[in-house]
Amino acid sequence: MAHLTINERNAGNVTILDLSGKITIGEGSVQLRDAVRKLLEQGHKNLLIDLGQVDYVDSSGIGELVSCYTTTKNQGGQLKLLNLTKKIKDLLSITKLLTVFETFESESEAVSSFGG
Amino acid sequence: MAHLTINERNAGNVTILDLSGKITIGEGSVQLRDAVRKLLEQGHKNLLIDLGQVDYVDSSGIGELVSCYTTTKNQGGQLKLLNLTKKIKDLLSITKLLTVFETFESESEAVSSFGG
Amino acid sequence: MKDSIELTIESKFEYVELASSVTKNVTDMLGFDDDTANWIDLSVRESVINAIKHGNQLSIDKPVDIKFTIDGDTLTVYVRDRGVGFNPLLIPDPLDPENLLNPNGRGIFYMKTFMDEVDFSHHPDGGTVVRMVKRRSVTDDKGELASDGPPDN
Amino acid sequence: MKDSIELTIESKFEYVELASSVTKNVTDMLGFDDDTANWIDLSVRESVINAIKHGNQLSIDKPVDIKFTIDGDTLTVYVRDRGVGFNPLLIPDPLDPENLLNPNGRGIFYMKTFMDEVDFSHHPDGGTVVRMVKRRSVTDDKGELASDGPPDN
Ligand SMILES: Nc1ncnc2c1ncn2[C@@H]1O[C@H](COP(=O)(O)OP(=O)(O)O)[C@@H](O)[C@H]1O
Ligand SMILES: Nc1ncnc2c1ncn2[C@@H]1O[C@H](COP(=O)(O)OP(=O)(O)O)[C@@H](O)[C@H]1O
Repeated sequence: MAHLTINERNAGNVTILDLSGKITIGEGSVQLRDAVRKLLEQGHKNLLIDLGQVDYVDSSGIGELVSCYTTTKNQGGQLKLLNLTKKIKDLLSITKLLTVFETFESESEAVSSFGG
Repeated sequence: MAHLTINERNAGNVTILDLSGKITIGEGSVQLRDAVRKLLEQGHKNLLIDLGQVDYVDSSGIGELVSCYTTTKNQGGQLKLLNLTKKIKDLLSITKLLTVFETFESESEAVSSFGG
Repeated sequence: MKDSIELTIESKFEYVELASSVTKNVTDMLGFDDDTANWIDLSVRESVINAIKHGNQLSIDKPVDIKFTIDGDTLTVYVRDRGVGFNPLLIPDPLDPENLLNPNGRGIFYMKTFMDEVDFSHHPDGGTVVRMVKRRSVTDDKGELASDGPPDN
Repeated sequence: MKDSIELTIESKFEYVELASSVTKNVTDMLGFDDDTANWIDLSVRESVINAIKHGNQLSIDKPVDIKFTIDGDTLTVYVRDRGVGFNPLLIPDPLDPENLLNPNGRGIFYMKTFMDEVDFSHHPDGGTVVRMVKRRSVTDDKGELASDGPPDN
């Protein structure tokens, strides 16, 4: 079941995407891409991705996070990450992506980091 | 993890074996055989096997139950079964072993069936 | 569209778990309901155990080949050992009153009960091949579970 | 004592799960700790995905062969596709600043990070073979590892 569930909610001017499941080649990656694309089209430019319930990510999933980050930035938005699991942190860290992504362990800190 | 855990306890003159895990070729079957043999040697002749927590049994496991039944009977004892799962009941039923084993869904009924 | 998955293991009982977990993946993909998947799993285990025990007689240098083919709603499992074979017509009937208390002899009976077809043949390069077929019935489709186990009599 | 397990799948991403579940069984048998087992699993998945995607280019008639050998504390995994191959020396370094935002190109890097050895060769009958080795260190041993599963009361 390479399935990803995405719930969207708002906190001020920030859209939080609560992901749960897997972000892997095929379904999970595609779902994430579509969700981010749709939000950007609707004008939501402050995106916070909560990875706390994501139990598996492969190199495609990491690549998809990078793609989403770039797409958002190119449209004048910001994409940040919340609640990295140990595994995801390791995967981002060894590919130097922790220097690229802004990551948070507290939702309120993450939300206020976007500015008013 | 083809592992079987066996806990023994007494209810009057009956020894109840609470099994949990799997009774399959190899470990599970051997453990059950050894436990029953040891109890018979120690003079416990009224044995009630609680299968409620057994999640997997194969034809060897069914065969082991039959062996234990025969060994106990040959030594003048009685071996009965408690809390059959649907799967175990099906496996016993289609091989006509429900006509051989006395089976119970209530522990107190099972215990009193051995007589005082 | 016909898919196939092949697994080769050595003749050790520890690998039965592995064959079982591949079986569970395959039955999952095909959408068998949980009960049916459980009985298919049992049948595969029994046939792999027989291949290891009776066929290869636990010679770890002799492999057991397990092949799953998926053709529409039909799962076929082939289990091949490297043994000398046997005559399936000569095995005792476990339901015969004189065999009821036999600790052995129920594996093939279970396989035949739970699978739609079971047959045995000699592999051209040696060894026995057990072929087992299970078709997914419409009611197995996830969600609409009609009890697929044997009737309780 | 050298054990081996072979699995052959078709070039569909759905079968990655299957390869993964066999991997988990094998790492379990060898007694790798959960973390190490997780990274071995990731490495096998990455190599199988590469075999399906880059090697066999999703031609479902081309199989992927996965072989596990267990030699004492050493697990070796071979993943063979039927593709034309590639030069691993020419793939871009994902840590190079200009590649950091590349959505692809991290699979082999992860494999090399998590496994003790990774190399690529041409199979004599065609296709690429990825060979990955992982040795179990003493501290991975199940018995030694106190935090390995809940204590039985
Ligand atoms: N692959 C095989 N190779 C040789 N003989 C077999 C094989 N499978 C089954 N048999 C024979 O058929 C008999 C019945 O098998 P089975 O019904 O599985 O019960 P059991 O394994 O408990 O004896 C076995 O005892 C064995 O003699
Ligand atoms: N089995 C293979 N056959 C052919 N080319 C491969 C194979 N594995 C990897 N490659 C090549 O190596 C490159 C890097 O692979 P990898 O690090 O896994 O990243 P990605 O798959 O995201 O591109 C691939 O883009 C591909 O060109």
